[in-house]
Amino acid sequence: MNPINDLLNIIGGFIAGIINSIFSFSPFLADAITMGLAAIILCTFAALSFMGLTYAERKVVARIQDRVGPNQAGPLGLLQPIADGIKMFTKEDTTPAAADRWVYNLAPLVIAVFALTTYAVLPFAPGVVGTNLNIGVFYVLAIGSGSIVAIIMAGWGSNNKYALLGAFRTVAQLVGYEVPMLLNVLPVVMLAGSMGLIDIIDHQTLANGNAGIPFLLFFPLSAVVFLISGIAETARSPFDLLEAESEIVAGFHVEYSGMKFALFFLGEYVNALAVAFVFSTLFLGGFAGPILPPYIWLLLKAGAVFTIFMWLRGTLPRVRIDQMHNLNWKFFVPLSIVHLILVIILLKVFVTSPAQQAATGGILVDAWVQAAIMFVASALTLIAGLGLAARRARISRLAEEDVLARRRAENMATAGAA
Amino acid sequence: MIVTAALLMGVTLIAASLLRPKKPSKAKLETYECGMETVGDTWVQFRVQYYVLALVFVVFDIEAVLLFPIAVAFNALPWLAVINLILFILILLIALLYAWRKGALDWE
Amino acid sequence: MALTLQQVIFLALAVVVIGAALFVVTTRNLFRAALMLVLSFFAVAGFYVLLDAGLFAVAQILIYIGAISILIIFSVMLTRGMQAMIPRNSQAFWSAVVVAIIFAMLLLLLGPLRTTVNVAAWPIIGSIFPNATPRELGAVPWAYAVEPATGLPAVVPETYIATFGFSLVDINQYVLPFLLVALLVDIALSGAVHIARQRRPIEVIQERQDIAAEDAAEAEAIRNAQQPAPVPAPALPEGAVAAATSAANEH
Amino acid sequence: MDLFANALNGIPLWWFLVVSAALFCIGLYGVMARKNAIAMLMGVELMLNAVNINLIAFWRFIAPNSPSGLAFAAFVFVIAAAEAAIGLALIISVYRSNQSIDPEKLDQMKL
Repeated sequence: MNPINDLLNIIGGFIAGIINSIFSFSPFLADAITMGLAAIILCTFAALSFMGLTYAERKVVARIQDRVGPNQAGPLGLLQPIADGIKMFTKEDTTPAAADRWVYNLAPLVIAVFALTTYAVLPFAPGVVGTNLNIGVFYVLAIGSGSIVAIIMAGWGSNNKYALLGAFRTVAQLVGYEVPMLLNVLPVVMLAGSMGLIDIIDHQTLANGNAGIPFLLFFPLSAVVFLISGIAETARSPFDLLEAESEIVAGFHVEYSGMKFALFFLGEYVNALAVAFVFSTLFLGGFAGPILPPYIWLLLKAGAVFTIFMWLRGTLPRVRIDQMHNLNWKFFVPLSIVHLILVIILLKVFVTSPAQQAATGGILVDAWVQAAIMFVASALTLIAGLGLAARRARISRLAEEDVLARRRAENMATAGAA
Repeated sequence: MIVTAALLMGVTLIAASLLRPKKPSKAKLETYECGMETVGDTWVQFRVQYYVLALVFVVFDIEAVLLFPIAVAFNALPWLAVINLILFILILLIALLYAWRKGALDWE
Repeated sequence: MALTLQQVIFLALAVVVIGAALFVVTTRNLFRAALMLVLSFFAVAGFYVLLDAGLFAVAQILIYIGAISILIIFSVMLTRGMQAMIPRNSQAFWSAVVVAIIFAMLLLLLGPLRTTVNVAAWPIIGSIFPNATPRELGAVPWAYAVEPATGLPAVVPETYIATFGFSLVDINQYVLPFLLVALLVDIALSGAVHIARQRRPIEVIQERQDIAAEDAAEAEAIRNAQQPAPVPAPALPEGAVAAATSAANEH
Repeated sequence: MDLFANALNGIPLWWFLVVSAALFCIGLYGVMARKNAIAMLMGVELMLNAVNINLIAFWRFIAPNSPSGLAFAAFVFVIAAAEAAIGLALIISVYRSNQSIDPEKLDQMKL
């Protein structure tokens, strides 16, 4: 219980102690209040991170595009998020005349609530977690897919053609990119033997006998595909077809303004940060790290993943809608399935514990060697997949060129004849 | 957790609705359509492409829900069970290939 | 009697489920019905949490809310079913009566009360079945699982997900239905994709033509059947059919 | 006859059975008395949910350490999804051919 590493546990225990002593007459009330307080702390942490992220994002993206970014409000523009907040609070909130009042007002609330509930399961330090569900990872993915209905509510509620079209495009994208996310979490769960996020992190730490290898080294393909579909899942950077198309002016939140619009943005950023946390928990070993206290490690890893998001946002152009669907259904999903089958076979052939070898008779191999084999196999499938895709692209490009050449020849012939 | 998140967001929404000015004018209430009058009702020619993609998503959603418990029990699976598992994944791969062949995955 | 927290949550969820289900069944606006359906799915997920089946609460959210309600909402949009939607059809009243009877019987069978029914003692029917023995109806005394040591209700084992996963793939357990269900989903969804796929204009015209040709043939057959002495039916103007098919090809 | 015998932290089994029976009957009414085909399908979904509540309730109260209740519930999930998909695909193709999905009008076998 050295003070720095378990700072959060100590503070948590301290506050819980105070509450229990105040409400000692009914332990049930005391638990309810501590749980409520923990939930409020998590929500405020998420909301504050939203403000910090908007500022950091605008600064970094500006720096990438060789401009300065917000620096007027306060020193170094640090008060910019607060200025945005005030603007969002005081801006007028119009609801379209024929809007479906109930659905229209409920949609932003539902999106924000869904974004925040993923934080209930994320472990910030050993023992510091909202609720340690033994179905942690499955819960996070289900909540991700639950927010799809909220987007349809927003699209339909504002009774506006473009909002409806934008909502369906976004839903088609989200529904599509949910599949590779589901398929690429499976290898991690197979290796860790449980869906709980705490167990997954334990498997990546040196604790109780398993070598502390982050799962990124086991399954690079899963990590890459999970990250890209995570970006597409929150409709960010290269995949933000939400407000991109000319005819879908601002996607499904075209009719919202003021605080309701801010809730949509809060939902987007909090979801993006949640994807960053989940990625670092699943593939980078969560709060496991040698010297620094655990929660600092987690923030560092999540920050690194979020900088990748920001970097992609600053550099990559927007993806066309059919490219986006083709990338998902014709490349990520088949690749993930083939990779899953390969992982299943390899995890049975190369076994680390003698007990397993006795049961299923694989080749006994040290954890690091198993990691190396898995890494090579995973990287090979990725390269093979990319090669195959490149070859198919070349074939279709050549075919297109033939068609163009023939058409040009015909035009020349008719022009010549005329 | 869900309840507190909802409460917190609800409080911010209500606080916001109190703070902001209440000046609804006829012009502001029109739905936004690049400034022009809205043409026709909200009904929009809805392509069946969205529905077909949702169908293929249902296949893989079910596969994931069935695969997660098996992934948890993976370490103790004998070889015969692993073969069944691979058979299950191949069956659902056929569903994807059929949809691909049928052009359901193309997005013109 | 002091309600425990679980009971309060259960009652709240029950109210939400029944209310949302009633709304789904009686509302005019189909889209609202779909949203209320999603709300009832959430409350059912809450039930599974109360029953310590967390895996199924999350599976419910993923399958029902993530996939099926999206399908329903898309099909509501596709078929423009929302406009003038009359909620009840002609047989609404009688179906309500039938449903109420079924509910009463279910309540009798599953509810907590145990009644002994002696048909012989009934006035009219008793004479038909004079020697019917009195029979106990009502809550069946189920064999509740009890913790061997303490006699308290059994606790769900921690590894229930692993045993469930293992049973799905284990040879002498549920592997056959597991693979059959996968085959069923595969064939069903491929069929659905085939039925609902985006039809190119040529196909649509072809279909319309086939239907028109069939209807014409049917009308022809009926007309022949009615007049025993067949008057030679006026030949179809030669150009009509040819024009239609050529128009289709140009398209 | 103690109504709360074998209660599981306060909730006896028959509470779940009564609620699922009510949900089943509402779904049944939805199927029998709705004019729109999609509303009928929603009724079917409610009935399948009621079946699932029963399955999981019996698993929890009577055989928590055997996976059979869960396996049945999982198969009901899968079949409900496949049934919804097929039903809605049929409805859409019916709508495409004759512009209405009023169950009373769909009486001939031909689409």
